[in-house]
Amino acid sequence: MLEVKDLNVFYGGIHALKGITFSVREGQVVTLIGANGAGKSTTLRAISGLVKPRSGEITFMGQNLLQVPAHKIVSLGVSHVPEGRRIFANLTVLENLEMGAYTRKDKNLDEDLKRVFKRFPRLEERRRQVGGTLSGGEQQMLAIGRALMLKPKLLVMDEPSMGLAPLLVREIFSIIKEINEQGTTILLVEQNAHMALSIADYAYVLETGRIVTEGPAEELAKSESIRKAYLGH
Amino acid sequence: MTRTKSLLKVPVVMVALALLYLGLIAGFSHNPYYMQILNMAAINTIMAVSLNLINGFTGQFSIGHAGFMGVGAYVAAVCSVFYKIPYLVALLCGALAAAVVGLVVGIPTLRLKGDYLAIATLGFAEIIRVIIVNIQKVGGPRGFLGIPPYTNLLWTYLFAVGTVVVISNFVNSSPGRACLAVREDEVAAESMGVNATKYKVIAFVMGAFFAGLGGGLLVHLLSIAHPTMFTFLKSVDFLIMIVVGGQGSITGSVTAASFITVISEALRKFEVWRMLAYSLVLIMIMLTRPQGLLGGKELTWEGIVNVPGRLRRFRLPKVGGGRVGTTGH
Amino acid sequence: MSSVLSTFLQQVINGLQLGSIYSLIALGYTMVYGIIRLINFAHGDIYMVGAYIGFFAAGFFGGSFFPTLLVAMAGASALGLTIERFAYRPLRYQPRIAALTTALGVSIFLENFVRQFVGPNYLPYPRIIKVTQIKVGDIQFSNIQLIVLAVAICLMLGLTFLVNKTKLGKAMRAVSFDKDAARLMGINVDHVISMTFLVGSSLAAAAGVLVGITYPRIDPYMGILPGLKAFVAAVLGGIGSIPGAAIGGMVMGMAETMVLGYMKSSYRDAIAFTILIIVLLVKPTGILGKPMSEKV
Amino acid sequence: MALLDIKDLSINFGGLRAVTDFNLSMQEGELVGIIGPNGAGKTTVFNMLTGVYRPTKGEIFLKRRDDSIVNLVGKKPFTITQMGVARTFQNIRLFKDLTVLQNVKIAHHFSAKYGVGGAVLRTPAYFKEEQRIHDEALKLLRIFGLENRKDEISKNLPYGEQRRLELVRALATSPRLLLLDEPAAGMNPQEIKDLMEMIRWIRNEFQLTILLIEHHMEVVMNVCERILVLDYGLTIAQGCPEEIKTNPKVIEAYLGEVVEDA
Repeated sequence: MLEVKDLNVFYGGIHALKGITFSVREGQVVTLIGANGAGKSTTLRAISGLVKPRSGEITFMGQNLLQVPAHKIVSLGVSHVPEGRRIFANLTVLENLEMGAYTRKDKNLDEDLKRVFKRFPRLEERRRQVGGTLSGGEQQMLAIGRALMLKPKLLVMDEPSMGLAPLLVREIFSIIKEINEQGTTILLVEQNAHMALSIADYAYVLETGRIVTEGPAEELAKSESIRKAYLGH
Repeated sequence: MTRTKSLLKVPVVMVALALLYLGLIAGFSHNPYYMQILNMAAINTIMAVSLNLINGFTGQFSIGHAGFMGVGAYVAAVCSVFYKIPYLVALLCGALAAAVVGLVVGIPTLRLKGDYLAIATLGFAEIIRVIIVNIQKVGGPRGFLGIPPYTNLLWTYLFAVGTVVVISNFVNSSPGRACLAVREDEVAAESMGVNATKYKVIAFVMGAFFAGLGGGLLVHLLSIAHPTMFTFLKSVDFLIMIVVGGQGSITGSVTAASFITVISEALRKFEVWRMLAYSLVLIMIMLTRPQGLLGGKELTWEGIVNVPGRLRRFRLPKVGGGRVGTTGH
Repeated sequence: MSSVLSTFLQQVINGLQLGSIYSLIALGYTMVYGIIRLINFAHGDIYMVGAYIGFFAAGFFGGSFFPTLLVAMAGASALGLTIERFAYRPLRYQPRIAALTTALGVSIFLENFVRQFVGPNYLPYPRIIKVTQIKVGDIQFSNIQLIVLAVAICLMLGLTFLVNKTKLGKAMRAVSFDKDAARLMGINVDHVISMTFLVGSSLAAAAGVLVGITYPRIDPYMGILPGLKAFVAAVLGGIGSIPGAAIGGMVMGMAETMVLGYMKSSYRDAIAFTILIIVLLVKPTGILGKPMSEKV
Repeated sequence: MALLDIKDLSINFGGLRAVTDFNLSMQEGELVGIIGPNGAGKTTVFNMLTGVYRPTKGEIFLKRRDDSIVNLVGKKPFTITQMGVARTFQNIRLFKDLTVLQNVKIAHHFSAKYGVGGAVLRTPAYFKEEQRIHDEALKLLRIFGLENRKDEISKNLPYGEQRRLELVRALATSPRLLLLDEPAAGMNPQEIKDLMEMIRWIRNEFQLTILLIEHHMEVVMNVCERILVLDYGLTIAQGCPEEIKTNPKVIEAYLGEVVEDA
């Protein structure tokens, strides 16, 4: 579904991604894990068109994404839940969700709203509240709900566990698993490696802009290399 | 080592400047109109260099420089007409008055981040104009006539040189570097122990002081002060000078001030066309070289000598060239 | 009714009329600032150009008001779009000072362009609407004043609807809050910014036509002072806030009318900037503004 | 008395509790690390220490050179720097368009013993101080191998040298407490190794007390004597590297491994 080939990204003089190659197959949950600064978010930003790679290829369902501006990538069915959630704090919960469906041509949002509210009842209670007044966990739910309003083919998630209490992290991850089971392909970037591996099918480990290890998530979860990459022992 | 070198430089430069001055006198004194243009060029140099201190070196955006010029002009004129105060003291009074006004305007606005300074300086210049128009004693809307014509090329020239010396000395010192740091990154500057607000105020007040000086020189040159001499459009003239000369380049300001003064005189008959051309030049420079023609670079003898070589090299990397600006936010 | 009171009420009506003009201009300032953090110095000149387009349109339409107004709004919108596209967009990732200088350049260009090609002198505005005086008790006002107020209120209500209820309006608010996040929603940020200029410019043009019919003369420099005052109004209301701009404009108009009514008329231009200095000293975020802090 | 004593430091951003009851006491010469996942509030702690943010609650006591104690809460960032607290930034904030040497000289700004008058009039004090600042800046650049880069515009330096320059600049303010915000970010393993050496070395050489934020566990575990772990604004663990490594709460926060008792 998504193919990334030999991707190179520079920020000023910094070589942030040094030839990353990976792929995501339809129906899978694929995770990119690695320490901060390894280039995980940069990879996602390149896929969504927010940063322009210097070289490489990104193809999504046969289409070359490098030629497509960011706002058009969304209408191809790629929804990105950004790091730090980035909800619109000045818009109400309902309006935030409507923004998620911005590119959809059909006017029939009610059903999808109902679906999102069913999954996140807290959001329905707070539908008239502005986003800025939500708690961290609620904001993350809103960010995911907002992305789901697109009915995406590929859901790209950047550190959904960031800044959340362990209990909430577990809740969010079980939701991600559910979303995948209902047919959405997921590319997940996570620092919380164990959590990510527990729901992923396949995983890539990034270290300073390179993929150093890859394999089925289950195998990686057992391997010592992950532990070492993270905890240094 | 640096010190001896710079000490040697001083007399050399002094002699060169004196010769230049004598040359100008010899060349143009037969024609009062040319003398006038030389005087204006010197006054505009004072204005441009002092505005560059605020906008180019400290990174603030003042567009009310003519307002300070107006304060200096009227205060100096009042001093010499009503109180018969000696010329140089009157000029000093005008400059000090402008500096005080700069302090009053600067303290509330420079604490704030962002573009408030632009609009505050503009508004302040307008208030000054309204106040002047309402003071009958200085002629109100009719203008202030009968100011003794004390200003001559000697004074404008000396003060222009003095302004350049003072401001370049300031910029090449620890307080001056603090201003540069504020321009580059206020948060980082504070983390280096620089009191950002203080240096913004210092630069702003110094700029206002020299603008006031320029105003005093101007009205004692023309023998008249008029509220329309210090409007927003006048401020724009100075802004164009520093944009053309390069924000943060003193030699650039001096060159551009002189050049633009002469060009403006030449185009006096085509006033509207001149303004149209100015505005287009301003926009084009910003679109292609946002930090001005020279950027923060200074003209040096070595640089000028090397120009042919540099031009040759300039042609090659045309791709991606031109936009050297930082990608600020 | 005592004459003191009736004079005062008279001034209030005049203040509302002037305030309507300032509010309409201030809205454009505040919208543009809110979305790209740029003080669009050329905004006052778009108002001026709007008034000129109205002037010629009135001749063409034989003086009917609404076609004149609409044509002026459309023409100014096109101008606003052009300016944004060619002068501001290329500078979006450059230091702010570059964009400010460019805005200043555009402002001077427009003034001198109109001056060169239409003429430097005052033009008498066509009497599109016949003036009739209306008297209620001791208070007298003209139908023009009512029309100005009514048109301004309608436009502001329309804008409120646009911003709060339509997809475009929501996108505008989203873009002003977080451009990257907006891109991730599939919002074409450049397009939304263009639309913001379009809406802001059309409101300014409406103000231009309204001023034309009220004080029936226009000139190439008519935009400078009202533009500045409207900016002050936007700061007073809280820059970036749409209701703030409306309120700020009204307060500004009122303050100026009161100075005219009770003090020396030559001080009218100073009041705006006195208000500005006071706002900056007391509450820099304005009446409805929210503080913006920088992320470190 | 400790050099730094932080008591119940808390801050809210629009209702979100970014940091809650952060406590830390540091003796002179200590090297302490703060770790925790992204968004745990680490940089926010630094921003409160340096006066960029004003805490909602709590106190920060610093022992000054003359042994007097001062509360840093409410002080401006530049005052705090002048009192001997220097920092680096997570996302490098050099004075991009200035030269390497100018960057370092700015750090000497508040120690210069002449003012605007001295600058304009070029008094003897000006020449003396400028010479001193010049020499001291060069000396520091030499120590860190940047001397031959002194006239380079700082934004043109390669990433690693930019990081080093930022460190030099912080050291030039002659701090007693140095705050390092993710010094290893974006570095490769070899660079990280050198960095760890360097951190230990500067601590001894400049007699510093160092507090550092880091994601690379390796760095923290090898360099720091004591570690604090933050998660969603709360301090969830504290201790020597060995204790932290085996602390189930930390493992959970980092790896998300569910530990038996959960």
